[in-house]
Amino acid sequence: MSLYAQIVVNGLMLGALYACIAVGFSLVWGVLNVINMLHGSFIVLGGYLAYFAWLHWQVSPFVMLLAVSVGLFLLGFLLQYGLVNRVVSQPVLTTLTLTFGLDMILYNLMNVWFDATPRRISLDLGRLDLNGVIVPNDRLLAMLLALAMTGVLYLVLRSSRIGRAIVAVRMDRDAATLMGIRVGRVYAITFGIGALMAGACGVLMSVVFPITTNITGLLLGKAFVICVIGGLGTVPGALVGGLALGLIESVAGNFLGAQSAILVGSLLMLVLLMTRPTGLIGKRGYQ
Amino acid sequence: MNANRFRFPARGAHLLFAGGVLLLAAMPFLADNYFVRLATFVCMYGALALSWNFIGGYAGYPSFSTAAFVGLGSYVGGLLQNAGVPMVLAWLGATVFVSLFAALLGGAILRMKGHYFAIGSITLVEVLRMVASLWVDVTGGGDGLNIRILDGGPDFAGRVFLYAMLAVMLCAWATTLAVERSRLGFGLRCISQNEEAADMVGIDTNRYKTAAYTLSAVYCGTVGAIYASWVSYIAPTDAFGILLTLKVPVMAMLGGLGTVYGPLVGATAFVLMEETIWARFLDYHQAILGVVIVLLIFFLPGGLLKIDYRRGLARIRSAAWARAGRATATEVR
Amino acid sequence: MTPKLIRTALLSALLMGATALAQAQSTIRIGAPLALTGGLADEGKKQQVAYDMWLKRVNAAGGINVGGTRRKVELITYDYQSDEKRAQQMAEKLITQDKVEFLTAPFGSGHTKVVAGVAERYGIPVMASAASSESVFDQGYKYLFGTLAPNGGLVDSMIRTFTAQMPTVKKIAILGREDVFPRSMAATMKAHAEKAGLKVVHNEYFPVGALDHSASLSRIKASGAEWIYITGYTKDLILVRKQMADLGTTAPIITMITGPAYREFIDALGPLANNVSSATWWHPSSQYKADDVFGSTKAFYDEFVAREKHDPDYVHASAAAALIALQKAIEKAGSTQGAKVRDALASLDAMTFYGPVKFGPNGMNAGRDLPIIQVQSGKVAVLYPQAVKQADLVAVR
Amino acid sequence: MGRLLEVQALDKHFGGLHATREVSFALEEGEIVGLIGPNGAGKTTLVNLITGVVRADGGSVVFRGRDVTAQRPWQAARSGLARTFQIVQPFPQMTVLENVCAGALFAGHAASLAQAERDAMDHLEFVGLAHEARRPATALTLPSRKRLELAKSLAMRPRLLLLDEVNAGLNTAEIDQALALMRAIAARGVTILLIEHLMKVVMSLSQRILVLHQGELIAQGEPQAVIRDARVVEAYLGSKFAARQAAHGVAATPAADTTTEVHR
Repeated sequence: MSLYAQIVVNGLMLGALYACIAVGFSLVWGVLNVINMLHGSFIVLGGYLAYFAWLHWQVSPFVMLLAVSVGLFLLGFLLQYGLVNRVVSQPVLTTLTLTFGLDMILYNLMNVWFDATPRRISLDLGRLDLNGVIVPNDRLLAMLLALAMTGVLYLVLRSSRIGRAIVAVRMDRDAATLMGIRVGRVYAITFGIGALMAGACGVLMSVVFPITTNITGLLLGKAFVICVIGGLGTVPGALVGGLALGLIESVAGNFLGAQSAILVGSLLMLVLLMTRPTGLIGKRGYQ
Repeated sequence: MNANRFRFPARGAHLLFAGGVLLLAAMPFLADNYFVRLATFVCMYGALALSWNFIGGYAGYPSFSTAAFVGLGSYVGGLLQNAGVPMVLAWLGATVFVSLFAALLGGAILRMKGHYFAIGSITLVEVLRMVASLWVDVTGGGDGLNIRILDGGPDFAGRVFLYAMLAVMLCAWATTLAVERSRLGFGLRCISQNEEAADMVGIDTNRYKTAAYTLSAVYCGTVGAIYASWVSYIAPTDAFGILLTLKVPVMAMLGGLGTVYGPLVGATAFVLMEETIWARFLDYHQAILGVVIVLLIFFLPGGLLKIDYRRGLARIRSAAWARAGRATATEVR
Repeated sequence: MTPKLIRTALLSALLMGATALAQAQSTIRIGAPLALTGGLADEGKKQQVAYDMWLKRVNAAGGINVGGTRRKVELITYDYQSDEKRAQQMAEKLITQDKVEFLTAPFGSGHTKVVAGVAERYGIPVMASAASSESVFDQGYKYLFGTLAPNGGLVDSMIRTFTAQMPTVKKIAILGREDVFPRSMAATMKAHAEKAGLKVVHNEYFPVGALDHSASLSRIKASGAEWIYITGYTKDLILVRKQMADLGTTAPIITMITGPAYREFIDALGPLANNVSSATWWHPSSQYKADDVFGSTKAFYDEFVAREKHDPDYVHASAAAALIALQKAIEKAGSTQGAKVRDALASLDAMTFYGPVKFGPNGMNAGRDLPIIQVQSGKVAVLYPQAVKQADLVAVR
Repeated sequence: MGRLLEVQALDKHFGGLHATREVSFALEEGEIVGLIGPNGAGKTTLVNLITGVVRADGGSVVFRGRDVTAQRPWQAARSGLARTFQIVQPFPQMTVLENVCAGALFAGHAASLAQAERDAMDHLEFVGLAHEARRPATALTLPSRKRLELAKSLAMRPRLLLLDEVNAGLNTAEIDQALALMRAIAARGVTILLIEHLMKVVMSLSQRILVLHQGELIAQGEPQAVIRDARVVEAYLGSKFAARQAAHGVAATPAADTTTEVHR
C-alpha cells in the first residue's frame, strides 16, 4: 500500500519540478508563437548563478531566487526586444533557428565560464515522513513554487494592465495593435517573464539536482513533452501537463521499468498530438 | 517560402553543380583522405538537406524527422550487414525499410500542422532512440552495434564511401529536379501556400504530403546505412542525434528553401564553415557558429542563393516580369 | 559558387598540410581528439590537463629518445564536441592533415571505439585512457591499447572485500545507466555477484538522460537490499544519491561506480557522500616508485595539486599513464613507425606512477589489484589493497 | 436537359445553430439558378455542404447520378464541382498564371503542366486577365482577383459552378462586366448556382431562384413569382412591411431597387 502511495507522491513531486520547467516555455510559446530553444540554457544559467553565489558568498538560494529572476528577466527582455522581435512574425522555422543559434552562443559561454562539471548546492532540507510515505521538502518546495509561479502568472495575466495586453496580443495580434498596444514591448516583457520563470526554476533545481551545461537539451525536451500533454501555450496547461507527465513516468517507471517510463511519456505525447492537439486541458488562452 | 521566389538561371546553375560534383568526385586524386572525408560529409549533408527540402521546403512542413530516418537506416543497414547481407544490398534494404516506415507513418503524423508537426516529428526521433536502447537483444542497447570494418585500407574505404554518398546525393538531386517539374512539386507548393485552397482546386493534400514526407525519408535511410558501414559502430544516442535533426533544416534554410540548389549550397557552406571555425577557435567555435546562424537569419533570410537573385534582379529589373515568365515556362515544361 | 568555396578551402588547407609536413620531421606528433564541449566536456578537460602535464615534463627533458636522438613532442588537440561523427573526422584530420604518428582516444568506451576504427585503417597506434569495457577491445583492433583494466577486475576484488568484512550482506540491488561503460559495469556485477552467491534482488538500467530515479529507488527500498550498487556518470550518481536520501532508500553498503573517485561527486553531495564506496583504477594513496617522467606517484600528485588546486582522479592518472606507455614503447622500439611501436606496446612491461602497465592480448592493461575506496567524513579512504589500506569498510547509517 | 445535382433533405448543425434545415432542391444541366436570402440564412453553409468542405449531419447530395455527400473537397473539385469564395484566396506567392494552372492541372484533368499552362492562358484570355498573367496574384486589384478566382474555377472544367458573392464590393461598371462574363460562362453550357445579394444580378441572370431563410428553403421558382412570395418579402423586409404591402396590394417590384442590396 504505502509503496503505491509513494509512487503517487513521487509522481507529484517530479511533476511539480516538470511544471516549473515548462511554465515559462509554455507562456512564450503561447503568446509569441515562438519555440524558445534557449529555455533549457536559461534554467541552467539560473542554477549556476545560484550555485556560485552560494559557493563564494554563501548567499542562500532563496535570496538568489529574486536576484536571478530579475537578471534573467532583463536578459530575456533584451534578447526579445533586440533580436527575436525582428523575425517574430516569420515562419516557425525562422524563429526556431534564431533561438537555436542564440542557444549555441549561451551554451558555449556557460561552458567556458562554468565548465561542465556537475554541481549542486549541498543543502539538505530534510523530508516529511507521513507514516511510511516520504515527501522530500525541497521537492515539496518546488511544487509550491511551481504552483505559486503559475498562480501569480495567472493573476498577472488576468488582472494587471500588461497582463491583459499580453492576453490581447495572444488572442489577436493585429487587433491588439489597432487598440494601441505596443506589441513589440509586450512580446519582450512576455519573453522576459519566460526567462524569469526559467531562472527561478534553475535556482530551485540547483538544490535538488546536479546542474551542468549538459542537461540543457534534456530540460528543453521535457518542456516540449509537458507543453504538448498539458496543452500548448496555456499556463495552467503547463502545470497539468507537468503533473500528468510526472505521474505517468512514476507509475510507468514502477511497473514497466525506468527505460519504458520515458518511452511511455513520449508515446503518449505523440498520440495526444495526433488526436487531441489542444492537450489535456483543451483551453486556448488564459481567460 | 516563396514558390517562385526566384528561378536560378537554369543552365548556369546546372553547370556550377556539374563542376561541383566533378570536384567532389576528383577529391581522392586532388587531396588527402581528410578532404575525401570532408567531401563525403558534404555529399552526405547535401543528400540529407535535399531530402528534407521535399517536406520542409516544397510542402512547407517544418519536419525534424531527419535523425529518425538516418538512425533507423543505420540500424537496419547495420543489422542486415551483421546478418550476412552484402554491404550494398544492406544499404538498399535499409532504404526500402525506411521509405515504407515513413510512408506508413506519414498519414498519421501529417495530420498535425505548424508547431504541432514540428514537435511530433522531433518526438519521433526520441521514441526511436528509446526503442533502440531498450531493445537490447536486437540493437545491443546502450552498448551499441558493431559492424565489421571495411577492409582494403583507408584510401579504398575513403573512396567507397565518398562515391556511395555522392551517388545518393545525385539521386536526391535528380529526384528534386523531377519533383520540381512535376505535378507533385506544383501541388506541394500550392499546399505550402494555402492548404485549403489547394484542397479546393482538387489536390489530394494528404496523399501529396505523405509523398513529400516519404521522399524526405528515402535517402536519409540510405545515408544512414552507408554511414553505419563507414563508422562501423553505432549507438542510440549518436545514431538518433538531435543535433543532426536540427542542423539539416538550418542547412537548407541557409541555402534557400524550396529550390533545387539551395540545400546543396547550404550544406556545403555549413560543413566548410564548421570545419574552418572549429579548427581556428578551440573554445568558442560553437558560439561563433551560433553568431553566424543569427546573422544569417537577419541578413540572408532567403538563403545564400538570394544574393545572386538580388543582384540579378537589380541588373535586369526592367526585364523582370519577362524573365519570371520564361522561368515559369521552364519550370512548367 | 559551390566549387569556388571548396576550392578556396582546399588551397588554404593544403597549405596547412604542407607546414604540418615540414614540422613532422623534427618533432613527434601526437593527436588528441578531446571532448571539450558537449556531453563529455568535463572528462575531456581532465584528459587535456594530464596530457599537458606529461608533455611539459617530456619536452623539459629534451623530448623522447628515439634510437639515440631526442625528439621533442608536439600534441595536437581538437574539440570533437562529444559528437561521434566529429570524433572520427578529427581522427582522420589528425592523421592525414596534421600527420600525427600516434593518437589518444577520447573519453568513454563508445567514442574510443569510433576513433580506434579510423586509426586501425591507417595502422596508427591509439592510446585509450578512459575505456574499460571489453566490448571496445574485442573488436580485434591491433593498434588499440588501453591503460584501464577490465571491468571484471574492479568488481571481483570489491565483492571479495565487502563480503569478507560484512558477511551478513546477502541481497544486492543493481541499477545501471544504459550506456557502454556503466552498463557493462552493472552487467559484470550481476554476473559476478551471482557467482559469489549473492542474491540480486533488483537489476535495472536507466536511460541516458533520466531526470528522476524515484521509481527505481522506491522499488529498491522495498526490495530490502543490503548492498545498493549504482553505475552511471557523475551527474546521474549525484542525483541518485540525493534521491536515495530524499526517499530514505539506504543499505549497509552503497556503492557508486565511479562516483567517489571523482572530487565533484563529493563536493556536490557534501555529507550525503559519506560512506559511499566505490572501486577505481587508481588512487593517489597507492604509491608507486616509477621510472617515468614523473618518477613517483607522489611527484605526479604534488605537481597536479599545485597546478589544479585539487586532487587528481583516475582519469587524470590514466591519461598521463597512457602517454607514458607510448613514450616507453617508442623508446623501446627506437622508432616512431606505427607497426614497430605497436609491437613494442604489445610486449611492454613498464612501471609507472600509475602502477604497472602491461597490455594483454586484447590491448587492455592487465588486471591488477585495483583500489577500493570509501568516502569517510568527506575524505576518500582506501579499503584495499592491503598494501595501501587506510581504513575498514564502514556501514552506511 | 438531364438532372445535374440533386440535394435531398440536407441538414447541418453548428452547436446550437441549425444552419440548414432539411434543404432539398435540384439543378438541371445548363441552368442558372440564383440562391438568395438574408445574411446568415445558411447560403454559404449550403455551398460548403455541397462541395464537401463541411460534412452534412443528414441528407444527401447526388451529383451527376453519384452520391457525393461524403466526398472531400478535392474529390468534389475533380468531379466537376467548382466554387468561388466570398473572400478570394489565391496562392499568394504564385503568379496569376500559376494560380489558374493549379485549377487546370489538378481538377481540369490537364495532361501535363505544359497543357495546363495553355489551358490556363485561354481561361485568362476569357476573363480578360491575359495581360496580368505573369504578375504575382497578390498584386491584383479586387475586381481582377474576382476574375482570377473565376478563371481558376473555369480551369477546373466544372459542370457546376457555385459562385459565392462574386460581385460583392464591385461598382456598377464592374458588375456589368461581371454579368457579361457570367453570361458567357453560361453560354459554354456550365450550370451555375449563383449566390447573390444584388437583386439586379440575380434577376437578370437566373432562370430560377431559391430563397433560403434561417437555414430553410422557403421558396423556389420563377424569379418574378418568387420575389412576390409573401414569405420571401417577410423574410427580407419584416412582417409589418409585408402586411402593409399586402394591404395596398402593391408588390415590391425588383425594378425599385436594382443595384442597392435588398436586405438591410
